[in-house]
Amino acid sequence: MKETTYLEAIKEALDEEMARDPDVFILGEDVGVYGGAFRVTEGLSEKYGEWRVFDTPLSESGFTGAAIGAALVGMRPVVEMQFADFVSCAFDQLVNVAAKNHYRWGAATPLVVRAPYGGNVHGGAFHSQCIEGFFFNVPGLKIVAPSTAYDAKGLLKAAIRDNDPVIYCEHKYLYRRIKDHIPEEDYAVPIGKARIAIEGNDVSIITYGAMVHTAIEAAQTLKESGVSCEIIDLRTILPLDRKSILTTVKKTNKVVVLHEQTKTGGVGAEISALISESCFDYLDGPIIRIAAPDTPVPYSAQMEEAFIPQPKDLITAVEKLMRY
Amino acid sequence: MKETTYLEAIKEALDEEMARDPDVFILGEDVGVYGGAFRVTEGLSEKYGEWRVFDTPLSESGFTGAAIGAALVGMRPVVEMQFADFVSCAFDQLVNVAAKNHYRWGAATPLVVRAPYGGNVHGGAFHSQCIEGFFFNVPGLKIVAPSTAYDAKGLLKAAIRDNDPVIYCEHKYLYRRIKDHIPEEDYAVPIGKARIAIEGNDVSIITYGAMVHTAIEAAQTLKESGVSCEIIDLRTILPLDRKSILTTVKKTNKVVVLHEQTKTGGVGAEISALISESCFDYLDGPIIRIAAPDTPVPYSAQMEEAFIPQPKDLITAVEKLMRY
Amino acid sequence: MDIKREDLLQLYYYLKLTRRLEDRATSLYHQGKILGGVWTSNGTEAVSVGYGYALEKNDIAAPYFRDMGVFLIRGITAKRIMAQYLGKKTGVTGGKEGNVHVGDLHFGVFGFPSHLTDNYPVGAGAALAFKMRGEKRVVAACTGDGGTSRGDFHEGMNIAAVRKLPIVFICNNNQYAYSTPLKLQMAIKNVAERALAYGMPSKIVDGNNVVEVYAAAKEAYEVARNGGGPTFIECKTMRMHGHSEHDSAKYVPRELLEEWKKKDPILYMETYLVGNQIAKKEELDSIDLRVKKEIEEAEVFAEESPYSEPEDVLKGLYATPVEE
Amino acid sequence: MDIKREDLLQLYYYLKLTRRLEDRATSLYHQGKILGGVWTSNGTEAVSVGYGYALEKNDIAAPYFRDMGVFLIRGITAKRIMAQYLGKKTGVTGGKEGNVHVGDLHFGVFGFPSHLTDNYPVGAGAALAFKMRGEKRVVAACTGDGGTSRGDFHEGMNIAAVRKLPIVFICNNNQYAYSTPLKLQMAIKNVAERALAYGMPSKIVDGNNVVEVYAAAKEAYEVARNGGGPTFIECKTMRMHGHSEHDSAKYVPRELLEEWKKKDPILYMETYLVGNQIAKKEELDSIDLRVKKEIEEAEVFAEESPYSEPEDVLKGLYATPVEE
Ligand SMILES: Cc1ncc(C[n+]2csc(CCOP(=O)(O)OP(=O)(O)O)c2C)c(N)n1
Ligand SMILES: Cc1ncc(C[n+]2csc(CCOP(=O)(O)OP(=O)(O)O)c2C)c(N)n1
Ligand SMILES: [Mg+2]
Ligand SMILES: [Mg+2]
Repeated sequence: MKETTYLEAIKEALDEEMARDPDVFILGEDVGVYGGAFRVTEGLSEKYGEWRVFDTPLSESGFTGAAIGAALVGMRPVVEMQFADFVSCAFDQLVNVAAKNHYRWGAATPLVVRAPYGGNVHGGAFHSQCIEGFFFNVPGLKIVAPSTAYDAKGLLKAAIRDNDPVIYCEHKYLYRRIKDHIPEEDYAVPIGKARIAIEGNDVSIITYGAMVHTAIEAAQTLKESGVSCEIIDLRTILPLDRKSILTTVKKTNKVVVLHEQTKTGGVGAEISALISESCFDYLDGPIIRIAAPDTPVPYSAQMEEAFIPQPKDLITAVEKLMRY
Repeated sequence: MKETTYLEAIKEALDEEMARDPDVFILGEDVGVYGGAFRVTEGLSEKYGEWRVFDTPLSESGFTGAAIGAALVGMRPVVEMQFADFVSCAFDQLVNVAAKNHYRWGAATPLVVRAPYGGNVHGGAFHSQCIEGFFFNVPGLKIVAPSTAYDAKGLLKAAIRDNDPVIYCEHKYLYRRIKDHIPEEDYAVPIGKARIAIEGNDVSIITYGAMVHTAIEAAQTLKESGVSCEIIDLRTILPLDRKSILTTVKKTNKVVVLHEQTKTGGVGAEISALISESCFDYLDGPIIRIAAPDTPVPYSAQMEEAFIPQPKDLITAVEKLMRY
Repeated sequence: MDIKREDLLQLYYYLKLTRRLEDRATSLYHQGKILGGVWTSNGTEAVSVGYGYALEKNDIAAPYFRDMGVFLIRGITAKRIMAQYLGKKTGVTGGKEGNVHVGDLHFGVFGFPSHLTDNYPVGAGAALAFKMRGEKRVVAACTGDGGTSRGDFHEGMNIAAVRKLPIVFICNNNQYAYSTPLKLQMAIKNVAERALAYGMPSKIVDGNNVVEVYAAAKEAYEVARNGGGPTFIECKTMRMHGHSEHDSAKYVPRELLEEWKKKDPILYMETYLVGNQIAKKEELDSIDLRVKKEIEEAEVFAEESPYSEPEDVLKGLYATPVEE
Repeated sequence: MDIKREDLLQLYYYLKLTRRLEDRATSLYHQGKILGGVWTSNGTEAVSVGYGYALEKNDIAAPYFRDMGVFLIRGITAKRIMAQYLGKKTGVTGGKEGNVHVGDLHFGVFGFPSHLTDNYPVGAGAALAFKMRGEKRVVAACTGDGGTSRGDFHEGMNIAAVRKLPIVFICNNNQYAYSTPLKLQMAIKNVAERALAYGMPSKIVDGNNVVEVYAAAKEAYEVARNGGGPTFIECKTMRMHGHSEHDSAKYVPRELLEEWKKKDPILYMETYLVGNQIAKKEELDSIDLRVKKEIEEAEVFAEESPYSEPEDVLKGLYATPVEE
């Protein structure tokens, strides 16, 4: 076991998968010699050559389409969006080509799109978006969003080995801020399986990505006042791990869903609806959602802090629920 | 009052708004002399000239961007997507430019995007999609979806007069299949207000678009077995009319949400979550969603029928709820 | 270029097969037996037959929707295509998709995503894979004149040019994009001028002369196969039917159609073969008879084939299904 | 072209103002006072100053992010820009957006959407509006060399060319797109060759010579203003700093920088003014002093300005708010 940052974990996954499988390659803007805007691919070009760590022209739709074509003839491309926000330029290729290939004509599209997403990095409206909402209503895609270095590595490996298009949401805020002891040996984290980040009995907090850490912080405070939170880290957003969600609800009977994505039409809505639908009789209180307000991500530190859900928001919600 | 089809109502709204306001113009593929793939703009080019009913090159991002630019300098463009499905090619312009202009730098973007959407027309995966899910998590946009000829006209007028970008979802299946007696005089249907399509007491069916008619059909059958359904036709999907939704739930205490859009991450999830959040204590049973399954829209009649929610699916759901 | 007699006769056969198959589909459409739309390549068959026949077995075609010749040549049988039109289980996509929205990796044919020119970058990606893996395979990607206005045209062409990928881009310039004439589509005389923006060599060929299309494609494939990079081939032809079979194409001047009728690609090929004493009229008639029989058999097969079951809707979303 | 002395001095003033403002922002960034990134136009200021100064009051600029000169010339003051950098309420966007992501319709400046070249079609749309309304106004839209690879470049250029819209497209060809050199961006020698695809006239100018940029832009605007349609202007220059101020740009050969350093646009203009006896060195020094003071005052203003309130986050999403 060695201590590894979230960012290093991503790089290790890329490196190991490229070493293991010659069909794996990376493409995107400045991923080659430069090593990517966030330095995630640093050194890989020297190691694997400029064709396997492939600098593209500035054309998200073009290189995502190209990745799809390569995938169709047996490659396993990993596309890097320089910022997740730019995936909007490749929306059509992902939604209409990648997502529908298998259903429409039976062709597998083993493709990973790495999307450095999320706020708290003073990026403003175009460098901070949570993009899972763009794709959450698109059948045929998979979406994962690791919250730990362990999962960052394991989910990326699983995504690369998966035969479907996977949007891999890597949270920029976590890149260098969190570390884990992760195994030396090869492992993958299965797509479609949530994990229990903290076990608890009184209330379930269902979340993913950077918000897992916000939840943990809140849970620590809440523990001091005697409230035991169970934190579910979804890891995969599409398709959701219904079983894990329903299991925790049946256990605690109270739920807060937490995400950084804006509230309306967020992943939290689906989770809430799933619960209402499937274990309504287990609920001892309303399902509360804590999420960013329905606006673009603002820039200034003061406004961004108000925008992004904070531990205190979660604590207020849980306290409200505990009074039920 | 005269009898008017859904399609004619759309055309009338365009015609009247163009006559009223010289800043209103139409652009898109084949909207000019040809009158549009569905003949919605037929005759308008002759009447208003080829610049106000403007045939564009085959480039959704380009002409949507152009519409945004025209809107920024005071025009009120109405973009026609030949099929709603092609709006995916203009996704970036809508999500990053149109939606964020006002919040980011205070500039209004009075833009309407007409999106002929929905299935039941044997169009397959690329000519049948419900596209509201693409935009539902995007703050700054508005989305409307009329179910009647009256609303088709009134909502389009409201959308054209609105100062924000509005995605106007017109259901292809309804074009020539439904008729209303609509007033001769000018009227608009306010954005953000749902309507009660049928009043009832036992259960609320919350829906929009073509599914309103499916709900009415089901409600008629249910009435025979003594179940009184209240049908809420949302009319505006973004932002949702929370008040109407909560009012009906408080009245009937039982809810089915119905939509043609695929289930996961659909509008129904948000409605369900809103209700859980805000009037949990009024609920006498789970909130059931009836929606298309999570797949692309299949082509063959048999499969498409299985895909699109049918009155019988709704009846089963309501009957289940009534046993609660 | 010296073309074997056998190949010339095959070209003739495929021209005929394409024409007769699409003519038959048109009849079936007018009989109400085909529920979706029918788009044919009528008048432009030499394009898809020519570029399709010039491909080698292991090459890839990334076609668009007027490329019936390619489907047939690659080995997707008339039977399967006819069943596809009727939405049958035995159709190329088992009824999941309609008409020309097909693809089959077993025969090296990428599915056509309705969104025009998406297949340019996708094709480039397959070519990139071939280049990376050192395989001597090429890709042919096709779109219409209107399709060249799309961003994906630009991005796909550019990536291929920058990296000298083994791909040949074909354009079926049939003068119209639905109702939109060339002059509203582009301000240049020849579509081929678009290639200048990428430093890509281009050729303009008579798109009604299958031999010329074939020879130009073959030559360009060889250049690409040997590391010489991409070529753009503009095939000048004329769409002789409406955009789809419901469109009477009143917007096309009758004289233009009269003029092009004389240049019909099948007539042209007949004259060529008989005039140059490559084949006797009788031999061609017997080919035609064979074609006729093949189409008749295909129709019977299609008619007698079963439909997919409603439950098939739920099958095949993912290549790697996620366990519940 | 005869340029008035007064205008030449103004050009000098704006070159200086741009340089000093961005230099100061760079310092503040390194002091940790600017939370987001800082991208400057260092070395390429003559582009934005030249094309910006050539615009008339009622014209529109649709800039990209290295167009500081345009912001200043149009009337967005150094104070507001400095406050913008610091995320203050008095900044151009009130802290909602960061650094160069600004726009202000009062001064005819469209906001820059980070997604590169989105402003080409948006600019074309404003030009379309001017043409439709018979107004003698023009638009200048700008992007980088890398930005010309995007689909929106193609779609925007094409629409403008087909309809002869009054717009001039500027390209700041500074040799690099982040770390990506021209040869990995395009397979042509001059970006201007891209204009051939649209039948659009183009010019190549020395992007370090503000007089040449100004004259070329002015001339192209007049052509556009008088119905002559669009022009594409490639300004050849060199980015002298990193992509943003955190980027050391090791990937740029030092010799290249040495070579271009001699051609510094401010140095160039000084030599031009003094050498041609248009101004004395002392006069230029006094301009510089004025600039220095202006920047100092701007900084004080920015530092002393308040931040927006957290609750401002929720303000300004819609231009027409929807009543609850
Ligand atoms: C992105 C996109 N927008 C709109 C359409 C609808 N559409 C289908 S075919 C067509 C015209 C295509 O013209 P062209 O590229 O010249 O091909 P042709 O039909 O003439 O063969 C249009 C607008 C589409 N398929 N894709
Ligand atoms: C669509 C899109 N993709 C990626 C980026 C990230 N990005 C910002 S600037 C830049 C390089 C731009 O190069 P160029 O167009 O040459 O402009 P320059 O920075 O050299 O002025 C990139 C890749 C972006 N802004 N937009
Ligand atoms: Mg055409
Ligand atoms: Mg550049």
